[in-house]
Amino acid sequence: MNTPAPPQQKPTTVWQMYRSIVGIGAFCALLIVSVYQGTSARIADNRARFLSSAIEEVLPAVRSTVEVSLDESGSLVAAAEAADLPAYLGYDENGDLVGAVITARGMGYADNITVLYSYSFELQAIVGHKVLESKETPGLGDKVELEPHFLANFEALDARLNEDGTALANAIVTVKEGEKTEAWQLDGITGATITSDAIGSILNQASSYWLPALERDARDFQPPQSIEE
Amino acid sequence: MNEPGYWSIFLNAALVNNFVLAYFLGICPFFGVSAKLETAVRMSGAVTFVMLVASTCAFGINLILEAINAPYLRIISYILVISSAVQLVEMLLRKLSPPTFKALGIFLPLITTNCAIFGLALFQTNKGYGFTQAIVYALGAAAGFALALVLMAGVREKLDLADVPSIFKGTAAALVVAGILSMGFMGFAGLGR
Amino acid sequence: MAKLSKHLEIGSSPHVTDGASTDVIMRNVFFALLPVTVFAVYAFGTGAALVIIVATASCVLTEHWLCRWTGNPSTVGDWSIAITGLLYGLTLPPDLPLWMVFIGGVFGVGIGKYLFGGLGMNAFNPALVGRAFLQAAFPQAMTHWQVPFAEGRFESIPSSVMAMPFWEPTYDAVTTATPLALMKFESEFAGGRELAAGLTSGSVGETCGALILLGGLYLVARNMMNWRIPASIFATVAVISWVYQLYDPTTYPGPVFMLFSGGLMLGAVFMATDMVASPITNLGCWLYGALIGVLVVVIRFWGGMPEGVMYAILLANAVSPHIDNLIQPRVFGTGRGAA
Amino acid sequence: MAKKQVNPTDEFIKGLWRDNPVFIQMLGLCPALAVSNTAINALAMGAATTFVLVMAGLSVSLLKNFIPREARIVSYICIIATFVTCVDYAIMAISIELHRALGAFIALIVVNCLILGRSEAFASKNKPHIAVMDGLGMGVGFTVALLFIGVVREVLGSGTLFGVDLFADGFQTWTVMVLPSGGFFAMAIWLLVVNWIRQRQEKADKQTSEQTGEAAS
Amino acid sequence: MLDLFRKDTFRHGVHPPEMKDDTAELAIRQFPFAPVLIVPLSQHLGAPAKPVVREGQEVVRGQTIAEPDGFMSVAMHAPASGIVRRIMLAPGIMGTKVESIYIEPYPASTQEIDDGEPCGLDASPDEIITAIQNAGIVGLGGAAFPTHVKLKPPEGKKLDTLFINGVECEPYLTTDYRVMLEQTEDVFTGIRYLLRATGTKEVVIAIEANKLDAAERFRTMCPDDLPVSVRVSPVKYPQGAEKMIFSALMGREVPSGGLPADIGAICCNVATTAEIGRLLPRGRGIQERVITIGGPGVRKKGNYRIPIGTPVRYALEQCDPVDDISRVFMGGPMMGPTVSNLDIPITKGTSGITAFTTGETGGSTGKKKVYPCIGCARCVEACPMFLNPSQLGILARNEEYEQMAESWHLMDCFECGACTYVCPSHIPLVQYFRMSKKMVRKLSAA
Repeated sequence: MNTPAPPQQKPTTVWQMYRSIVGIGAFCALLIVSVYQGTSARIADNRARFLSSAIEEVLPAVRSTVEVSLDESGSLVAAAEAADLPAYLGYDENGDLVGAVITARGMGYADNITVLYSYSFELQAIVGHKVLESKETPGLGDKVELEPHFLANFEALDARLNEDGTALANAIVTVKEGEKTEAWQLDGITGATITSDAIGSILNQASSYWLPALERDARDFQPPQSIEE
Repeated sequence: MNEPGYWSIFLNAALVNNFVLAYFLGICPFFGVSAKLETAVRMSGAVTFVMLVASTCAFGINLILEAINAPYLRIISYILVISSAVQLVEMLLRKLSPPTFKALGIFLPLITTNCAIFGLALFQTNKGYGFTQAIVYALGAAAGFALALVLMAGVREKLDLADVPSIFKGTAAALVVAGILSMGFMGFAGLGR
Repeated sequence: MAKLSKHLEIGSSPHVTDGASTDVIMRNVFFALLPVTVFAVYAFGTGAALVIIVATASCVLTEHWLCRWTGNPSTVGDWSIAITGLLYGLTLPPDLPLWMVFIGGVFGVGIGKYLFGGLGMNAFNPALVGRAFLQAAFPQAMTHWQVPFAEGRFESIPSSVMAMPFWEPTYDAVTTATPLALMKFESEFAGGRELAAGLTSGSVGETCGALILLGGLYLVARNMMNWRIPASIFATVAVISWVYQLYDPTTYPGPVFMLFSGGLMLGAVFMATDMVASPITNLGCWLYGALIGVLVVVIRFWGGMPEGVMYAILLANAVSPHIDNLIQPRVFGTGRGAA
Repeated sequence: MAKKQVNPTDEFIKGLWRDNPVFIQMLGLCPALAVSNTAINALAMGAATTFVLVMAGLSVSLLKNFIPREARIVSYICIIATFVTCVDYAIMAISIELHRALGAFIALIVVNCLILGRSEAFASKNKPHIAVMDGLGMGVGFTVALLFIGVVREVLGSGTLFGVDLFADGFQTWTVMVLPSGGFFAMAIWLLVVNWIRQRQEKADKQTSEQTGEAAS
Repeated sequence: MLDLFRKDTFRHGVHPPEMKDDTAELAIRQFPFAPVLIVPLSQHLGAPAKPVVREGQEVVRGQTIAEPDGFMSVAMHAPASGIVRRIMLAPGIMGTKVESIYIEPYPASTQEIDDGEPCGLDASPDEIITAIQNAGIVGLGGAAFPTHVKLKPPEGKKLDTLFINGVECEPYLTTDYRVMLEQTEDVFTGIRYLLRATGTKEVVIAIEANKLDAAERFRTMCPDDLPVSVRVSPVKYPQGAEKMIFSALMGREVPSGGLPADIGAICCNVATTAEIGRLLPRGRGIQERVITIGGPGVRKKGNYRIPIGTPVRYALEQCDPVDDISRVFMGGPMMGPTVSNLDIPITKGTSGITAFTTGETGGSTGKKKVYPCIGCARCVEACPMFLNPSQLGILARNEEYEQMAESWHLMDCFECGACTYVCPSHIPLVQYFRMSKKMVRKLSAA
């Protein structure tokens, strides 16, 4: 009703096309790049804060971390670039190694679960975990973060290596609720069996990958200069 | 560490985390064309096709973007490249196979800038899938989309003939059916392990 | 003659019917469920009785009220809603809080039946819609099982049943695991006799396979149920599980266990056969049953849930319109019949 | 009836109810369902979408004489994608947690048919200040709709509102509400309410028009 | 081997109570003349006949009073000697008015009949066919399709089997049964005429298992030179439909939308055959027919040879109707159309008059509460045409007529009513289909 009659369409010249596309492209590029530049510092800051708060949750003693990775021969090196599932060595305020923080992922009930967990060199045990990402059924699957008796598993979940230090001495497994008999067993959650099982197998898998190298190399590991504060 | 197998990727995308019923992606065409079975089937074909194109494009662009270290260009380049690739394919299709174009063509403009397609591109990048994995993922997503669409169409065709209360006609009915289907799909949880 | 001068009725042929009536069929289905109900109350006590009563009442009242509210005559009289209510009650755990029972009933009937246009048009089985909603909404409460034949089950009401609306229930009864959960997570298989006789734990009405079968046989004998659907489900489930058992008997249970555990019996006999949501042709029914069977086995063996019957039937309900479209009776004088 | 003059306030108001993007036009359902599991997410998503709507509307309206008709769609997509990228980074700069919660759906604003639709149908034909008001109205309407859904889902699904515990301990949460199916149901129930109100309005309108008609005759 | 298990019947169908015991043993009796006889000019499918008498003209019983108007038409004969009072529109069974000849019989009108030109068995097929047309013979089973039209198959179709339909599957009706018992010879004569007219080589007499003595009678009395076999089918409705007979006894189905001639078959009602055998040698036309007047609404039930044109009211009055008579229909209860006006005449297609009382119809379709379709599939199990009445019913309610015809074979329905009979929800399915078929015809004509 209130739209005016369509104006006479003038044929668009090539120049107009170029002008508009290049113009808009330039405008967009300018905007994106400036926003990226303007926010990148804060984003990096945010990320670091997020990571350190997560690490603090699983390994409170840590004051600084360094990201590490395994090279082709399986020995510990400083990470060259940000990994999808990074692992960190954690140092206390004196710069002494207190533990490692490992990100691990595995299939849960509905989708991947990503967890961050901490390993204490002193206890040779897993001492904390935090679920970073999960699509588990709320109310059931998220019990692995809330259920006290499940969290009690992480006072010291035995993750000792075997004698030659190549593998875990005892595989970490989840058992039925109330049937935990050994230190390397996870006391499961009735009603969230799959999720608690998944946590067990994720820990087991990631530990088998990281722990031999960590135990062997971490103590002698020379952190590169730039230790994140 | 543990790379998911192809079968697991497929099942996850198709059933467990169905694009429509679990991620709400592609809801607009889902409600728009699910009223009749025939259009639903043809739409599914078109979506499968575009998803494959988009998956391939996204994989390629991501390689380039990582090479030049410009993640901030991801959104704009994905959307531009995917929509132009689909248009190119559309033109090719019109030239090479007019019958296919006739069957699928009218749906192509509808889905070039569709959240299911774009979401697929983003998710496969976020999950860090390789090329074959990305293709399997696209196939799974398309199969899931088609399944949801076709199931929906059957129920809605039946609903068309029912004495549905007037406030329930149209999208409200479609939403409820989608909700019930979504509950049904919860049964598949845990399959893609 | 005077007697021929009065007005005659007009009505087109046929002027006779065989006397069958929908409400009679529905009433019979209801009666066929009664033995199962009585056994359920006997096995699980007052809690189960309250759950069943509230479930039935919530469904019936919801339908009645919705009809009234929209100014239509109440359709409670056709008995279909009573079946829905009773079936719904039979699929719930015996110590489910009554307020949850009520909410599921209202949801199942309101959303799953009424909005679809009432009896005859509900694409999904309303009892299962209600149950699926509860399963999704209150997963803990819906997977909380009571020991059957517990001491003193008639003397007291389980505290969880009387939980305050919207508040988490507290449980006082001893909990146990269903045979399916034991199968899934412990690889323990209950014996066939135990399962058939209803000595195991589970939903209120799903435990006693023998009585369910009896009810089913009664309905089949009275031609009030399509026997092909349960037959097809049983056959599919039995064959697949038998093959897998041969392959790996420690992980996969055998056919007897699969048939009599969980809600398979109740689902196959009373829910999959819901005439409205199942296909109309016999071949269609075979296919529909096979689909349910396959889905049940897939979900039970490889899915995350121990039980899959509910999901299998809901999904098959959604497929049923397609089966009806694809599998049509071959019209006389067409196809191979045409000379 | 026919108002020739376009009033910016009207353009703002119509997005709230008469042309509500979610409940009436059924646009942007994907984010409306996906990120409405908590009120905070709904609000953030609504704000982000509103921002993009307004900025895209403004830009398109300003550039409408500069953009030739043939390059229209691609230019619009380009502009929208730019602003979405900006929002994406802005949210990351504000809070990583929020960015995690919204996930890919921030990026998916770019394919929200609402934005392209408004740009093409409205902004490209109207003056900047009116386009901004329209974008703002649509955006606020979208946000309000998301918030409605989000509040229901959060209160029932988590027992909280904007992250604040509403009930005493022991409230039984309705898990289904934070699941996908709960999204469908919550939206469907709001839609039923909206349809019901609209039908009553129509009936009332008809009655009043009949009455006035009778009075006139 | 399979033949051992093959029953001579069709698939699906229903088993309504037969209700034939009241009249089955009652021999055919002559019915008196009504004070006025109304002979409609269109008692058959096709073009109405052309009257050849004037108002006020005197006619003799058996005299031709109307001539066929074209091939799809048959002649009419005076049912009684008397005076043509009127030629005007009279109410017909379908509620529409049809041109009719009102004849007032002389009080002293005898049963004497005016014989015409006889047609012998030595006549050529075409002569026999013309004679049948001029004798006014139509299908007496109820459809009233002109018999001579059936005998002339379309070019290129060859007929090889002649079926004589003595199934009479409608409850209450016993006319065909009585005709078979009492006019056995006429039936054989009729068969000879039909064989000569059509050139078929084989004759099958189809009978249901509740009329075994008729079958026995045919078997024993059959002349040796006739290629007749008598086949007995189990009792089932609608066995009497010709498509069902072919499928039951030949194992062949008439193609959808096709003719019996497409499978080389032709079917004639046994009463029609008997009339051919009775009338042709004497050169007469149909001026009366055998009907069953029965049902709980009348006390003097029986099988009567009744003059065409007798008003239903007169017929009922003669049979002592009961007080609470509530519904009267022509033919049997499965397919018989209701009589809304008792002044309509009995025509050639009327195989019976059945009267129901309130006790009967109170429990009948019209009064019962209609429930929604619950998809119980009983109608699918009943439909002899293998249609899906459930789906068709839902579509009919939504007025999706085109979809019904195109995707769900609505036009194949021959309205046997089996679906309505079994429907537990009391949905008037066949009633819907009749209406829908009309709508489809209207739509396709438009």
